[in-house]
Amino acid sequence: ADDLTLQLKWVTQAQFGGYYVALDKGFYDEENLNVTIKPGGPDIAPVQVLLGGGADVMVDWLPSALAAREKGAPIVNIAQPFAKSGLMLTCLKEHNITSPADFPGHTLGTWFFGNEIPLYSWMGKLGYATDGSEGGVTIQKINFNVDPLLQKQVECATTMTYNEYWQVIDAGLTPEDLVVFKYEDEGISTLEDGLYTTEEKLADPEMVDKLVRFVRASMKGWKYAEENPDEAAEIVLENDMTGAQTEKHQKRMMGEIAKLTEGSDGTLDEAAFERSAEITMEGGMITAMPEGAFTHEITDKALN
Amino acid sequence: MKSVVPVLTVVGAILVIWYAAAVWLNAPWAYDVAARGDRVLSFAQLVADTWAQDKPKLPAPHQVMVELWQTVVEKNVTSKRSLVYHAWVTLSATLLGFGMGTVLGFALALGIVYNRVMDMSVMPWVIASQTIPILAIAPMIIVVLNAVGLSGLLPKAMISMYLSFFPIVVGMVKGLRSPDAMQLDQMRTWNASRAQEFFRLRLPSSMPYLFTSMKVAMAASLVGAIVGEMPTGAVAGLGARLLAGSYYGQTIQIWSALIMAAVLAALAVALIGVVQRVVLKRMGMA
Amino acid sequence: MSDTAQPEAVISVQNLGLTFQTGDGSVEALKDVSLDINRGDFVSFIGPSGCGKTTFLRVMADLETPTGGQITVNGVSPEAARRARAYGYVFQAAGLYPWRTIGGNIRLPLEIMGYSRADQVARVKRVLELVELSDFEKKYPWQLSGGMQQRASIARALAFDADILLMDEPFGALDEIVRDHLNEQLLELWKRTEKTIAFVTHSIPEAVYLSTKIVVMSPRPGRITDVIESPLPRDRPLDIRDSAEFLEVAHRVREGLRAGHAYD
Amino acid sequence: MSDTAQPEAVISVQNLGLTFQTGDGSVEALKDVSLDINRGDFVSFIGPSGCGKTTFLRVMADLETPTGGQITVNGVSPEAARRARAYGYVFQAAGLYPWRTIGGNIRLPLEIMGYSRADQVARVKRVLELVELSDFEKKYPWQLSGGMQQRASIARALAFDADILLMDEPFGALDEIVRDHLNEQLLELWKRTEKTIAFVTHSIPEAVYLSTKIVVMSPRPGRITDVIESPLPRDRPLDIRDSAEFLEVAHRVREGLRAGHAYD
Amino acid sequence: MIWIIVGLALWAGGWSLNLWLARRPKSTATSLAVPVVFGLTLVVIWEALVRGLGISPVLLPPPSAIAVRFAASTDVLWEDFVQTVIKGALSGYVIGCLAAFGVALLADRFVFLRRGLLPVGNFVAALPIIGLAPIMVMWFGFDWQSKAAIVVVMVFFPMLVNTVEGLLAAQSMQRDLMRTYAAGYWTTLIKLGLPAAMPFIFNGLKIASTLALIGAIVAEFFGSPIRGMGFRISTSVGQLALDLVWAEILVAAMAGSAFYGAVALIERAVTFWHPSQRGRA
Ligand SMILES: Nc1ncnc2c1ncn2[C@@H]1O[C@H](COP(=O)(O)OP(=O)(O)OP(=O)(O)O)[C@@H](O)[C@H]1O
Ligand SMILES: Nc1ncnc2c1ncn2[C@@H]1O[C@H](COP(=O)(O)OP(=O)(O)OP(=O)(O)O)[C@@H](O)[C@H]1O
Ligand SMILES: Cc1ncc(C[n+]2csc(CCO)c2C)c(N)n1
Ligand SMILES: [Mg+2]
Ligand SMILES: [Mg+2]
Repeated sequence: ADDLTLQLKWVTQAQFGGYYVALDKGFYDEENLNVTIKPGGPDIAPVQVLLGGGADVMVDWLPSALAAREKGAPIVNIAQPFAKSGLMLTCLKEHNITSPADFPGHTLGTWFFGNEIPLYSWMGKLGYATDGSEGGVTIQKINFNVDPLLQKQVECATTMTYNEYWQVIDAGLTPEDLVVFKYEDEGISTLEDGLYTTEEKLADPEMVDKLVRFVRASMKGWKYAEENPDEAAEIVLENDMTGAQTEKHQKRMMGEIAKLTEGSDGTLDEAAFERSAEITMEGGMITAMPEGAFTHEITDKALN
Repeated sequence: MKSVVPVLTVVGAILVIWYAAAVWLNAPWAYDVAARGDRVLSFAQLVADTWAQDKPKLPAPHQVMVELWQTVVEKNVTSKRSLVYHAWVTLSATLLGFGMGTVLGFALALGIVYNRVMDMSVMPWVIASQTIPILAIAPMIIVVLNAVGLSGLLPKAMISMYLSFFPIVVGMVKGLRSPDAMQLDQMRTWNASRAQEFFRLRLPSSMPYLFTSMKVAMAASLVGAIVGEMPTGAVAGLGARLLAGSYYGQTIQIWSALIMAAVLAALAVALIGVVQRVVLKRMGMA
Repeated sequence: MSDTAQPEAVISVQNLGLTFQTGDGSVEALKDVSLDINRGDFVSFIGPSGCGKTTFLRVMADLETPTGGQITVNGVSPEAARRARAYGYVFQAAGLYPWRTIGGNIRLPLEIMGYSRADQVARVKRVLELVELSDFEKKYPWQLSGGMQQRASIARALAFDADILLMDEPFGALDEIVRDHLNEQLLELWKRTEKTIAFVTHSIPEAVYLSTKIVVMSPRPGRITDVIESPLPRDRPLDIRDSAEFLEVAHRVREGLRAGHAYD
Repeated sequence: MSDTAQPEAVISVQNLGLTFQTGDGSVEALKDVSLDINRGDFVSFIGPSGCGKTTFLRVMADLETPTGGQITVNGVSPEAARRARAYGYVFQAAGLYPWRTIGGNIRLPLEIMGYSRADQVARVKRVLELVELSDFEKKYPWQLSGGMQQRASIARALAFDADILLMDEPFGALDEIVRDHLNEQLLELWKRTEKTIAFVTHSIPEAVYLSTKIVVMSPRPGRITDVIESPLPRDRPLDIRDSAEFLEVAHRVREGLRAGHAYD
Repeated sequence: MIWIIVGLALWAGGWSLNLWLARRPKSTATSLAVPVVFGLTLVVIWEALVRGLGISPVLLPPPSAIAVRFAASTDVLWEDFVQTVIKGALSGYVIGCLAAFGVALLADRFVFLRRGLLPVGNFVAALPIIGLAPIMVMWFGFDWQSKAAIVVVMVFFPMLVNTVEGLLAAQSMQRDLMRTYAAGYWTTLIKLGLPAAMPFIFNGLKIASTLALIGAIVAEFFGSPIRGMGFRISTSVGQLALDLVWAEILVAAMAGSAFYGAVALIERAVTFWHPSQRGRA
């Protein structure tokens, strides 16, 4: 079988359920692939792993992938299993924020490491300064978890529909205590969790063939996961080496993830790409519209 | 044995402060929850609540003990949910890194003591190397080593090594230079070779320094292994536990991993202490 | 062993000079020193503190490099002599290795010089008897009093067959009785083995009692002010110290020494 | 100062015992020691290494607590005497503080005892002259030779007005000429100030030359074997050492000392 | 290939230059020049290897690129330096060292405390800071106070252990001397205990100086306002601005070495009398 390594953007969780399902259910084996899945972490930049030769394919968000490309990393999107964005801003109702017009004067928390771009773009669109000056907002870097929101160090926090939001709920708050702004609804969403590889690999026909089989099997995994979310969550749990994930949380996450992958067969939607790239540019992370940052070659072959 | 009572007293004092701090730090959340439920907390209720929260700012000592008990004793040691399993993962990287760090540190110290150019040029850079925040370059080290096909234990051990060679270099340079001028002159009058001088004088007289630095290096190596575990994808080990606990706000899990790490370090250091006593005793120095 | 009727210079020194460069200026530790030491001589060096006695011994042993003049040992340079293991050196302080027993300390130079194991054992036994420490072979240095340590350090220098013994105040820390005893032992050893001995001391009677030649030195710059050939016979019972000859030599040494001091 | 015709016991010791508890058993450093030291006495202690001389001095200075017997100093306990700053103590090694200059070291006790600044300066100057180190006031201890350090340490003990001087082998590291000189100086100081002095030495002539009373000790257990009252007058030129009386006392001390040794 | 050969050649050149320098009589100039030449050689090899092997700047930028970025970003670097070094590291260092010093005095005064505190202290010192950092951020907030708290914890025990050991360093004879003067506790401490402890205290201060900087930077990975060296490093890695990352690392190394050097200079002035300092000009 041909070896292939996939570098995830984050730790093992249902967010990457499709790949684990494909592995566990033997979809990769069927394509004669021997796939290794490497979990990510807070300070692992998947692009570095990819360029360093530690992986053949990576999962990344489009804004950070485009930024890397502009920095000289020749990476290309080969498939886009996530059709929709799960990003949102969650605020505590007690701070009296009901619409984006209320943001000024408040502290908004976000992850950095490339994940801050959408928030900055949004604020730019709204015309709010982000340096804490009069009439603007204060941006605070937060890590990993929702504690800063619960402990009132920030008034709003970036959350994912499938993960952090539910941690807030698990902490004892009810949806009524919260106000959420989905990026998807605000029209500022960017593409998340796409599959990327390097131009160099795409120039190699043998590699292209492997990628085609990989994408085909992965999409099969995603569709299976969409239909059998509980089973997919169990598979993720089995593959979690830290032993820290809980069943309840992963099953719920898988259900939410299914809503995001729904409707994608892996083919990149060019309109969504354009929009995402524009938002990224407005956020200042790239200076020009990218060229050649995606290819339909793999998905075209995979789906036919 | 003279220190049993004082140690217990200090530990007792820490526990008292710890419990009090738990009440103080966890109270805002308790009040918050009560306010949302339109309840008013009596002091007793407050104390009970702050010592039993799910995700406390500071878990009470007994919560940590319970968690430790559950993850150390009640879980099968091969299970991913067993802290013993994770401790072993970390320990193996620690020991490997410690071994490599000791060898590297020893080699550098030898070079510095016996080679004039190294003596003059290496030390400032060894010091500078330790001012580089390891966490910043750890991911890069991991990526680079990955690229050349090294993964798993070795990258973590390399980071351990990076942190642990420093105390060894510093201690061994001091130790290998600790024979006084007279002892060195004696060797000269006997026309001893460099090797004879090293094995019969410099090495034995550096032993006390060696063990002291090894203790420091062991603690450093453990930190290195944990640092190395964080960006490797947080797969397994105490570092991964810390990180995972941190993603999900599981403070109790963080604290039990912390305590486990400290116990591990204390045990490893104590082990070196035992070896030290045996060796020094055989050398007649204890 | 041949009877050395014809004096033969084992150590020959001409116009030797040694200047230490220190942070604030230079110190002339030895200046214009000339001296011949013959085979079988017992030469004592005496002089005020800081007059260069230790430095002189160190030059002979190639532990210090002179900055001027010539010195030969056994006809060759001190370095060659050192490489030929011509010296036994007893330092001012005992300097035993704390991680070796007394026996192990004495065995150390024997190991380094490659004596056979059986020979090592025999020699250690012999010199331990000489300094009366046989019962202490297995003890560590710190289990001995200062005086015993000093004796062990003397034994160490005697264990191997160096023709030249350089001893820097070896009996400094001992009380009078022990000192007398060791003086006798040293004389006996010297007579028996025909070693050449250079010996530093602060004690005038000791210098006179032991030596065939007494070198008086004076400081700033370190130089030789007097060389006294002893008229005493090689056989010296302890009570020779009450003889007129002895007292006369002692007097001459004392005068030479006094000249090096500031007191009137 | 009154003329002390009537002997008056400054230090009075009865059946004193001191046992050290060590890892492997106990050491009887002092056993059944009784002694009276009168005002203005100059008492020397002599005996083989390890016989308890240092220990005895330390008990007098309240640096060691006896395990049996009585001792009073100036009629009170050693502790009370120490608190009243009755002692000047010269240790076996110089023990200067390396971070203070020679002058600073000598000034240290004066600062602690609250002497006025002017007085401090005057006293430091005076004792530095006494031990001939005036040029070295600003130097640090390690810039001096061993002998000079020892002299500085003596000066430090003399700088303040203690009635009782306890000196533990103060002249051990000095050469004969310097030693003679300092012996004379010490005798003169003692005559002038009527201090009471307890003095440990390994040198028989030194003990005889200096003392009004010589205490011979012997080891295991440490005890007093002889107390010799000196017949020599208080005025002692250096050449008194050639007198018959002197030699007789020295002989008696030597005999007492020899008895404590294993040699026949 | 040519770059690698050039690199090797330059390395050989640097090494032989150093050989030559080391054989000269020792002076301030040579003892400064040798490590500088050594460091320059390393930099040159780095540059040659990165260019020679065609390593992507996203993985490891060449020193020249880092230098360019450094020059262009001095304002950001300065802002981060103030946040991390001045506010976080320095304040934590001062507080931690002073606190440890105070506790050491107590432990010296009361044997009971010494027996109890030191073993527990050693245990606490073994707690990995990586684990403590998120907790401190939770307790003390995002700004420099939590960094200072981490630094306090990190420097406390090396400093405590060294100071306690140092206060025991006075020789018994030196103590006995104080007894014969009937000197009180404070007099003995000021005139004897502290001076004798200085070499150890400075040992602690030196170790703590490198720890403080690392601690402050690493702690920022776990929570910080949107400035600071640790923040910039972690964020820039995410943005693959590796040249900025290395520029920050350079600042850290320079600041750390300068900090260490400053403490070592003060040490030389204060403990001029100690054998390890004598004979050095
Ligand atoms: N390494 C050195 N550096 C500088 N000066 C030195 C060094 N060694 C010795 N001296 C100086 O050289 C001179 C002679 O010293 P040396 O040790 O030979 O004296 P000494 O006669 O042995 O004295 P002592 O009786 O005290 O042992 C002294 O003035 C001393 O200060
Ligand atoms: N702190 C101690 N612990 C145990 N034993 C001790 C201690 N101090 C001294 N001794 C023992 O007490 C005895 C007397 O020692 P002391 O130092 O008084 O001898 P000394 O007469 O001064 O000898 P020296 O001439 O060598 O100075 C020795 O046998 C010594 O080993
Ligand atoms: C340091 C760091 N913080 C946050 C993220 C953001 N992030 C991206 S995907 C994902 C999982 C969804 O819950 C999260 C949290 C990151 N990559 N690195
Ligand atoms: Mg000498
Ligand atoms: Mg003594």
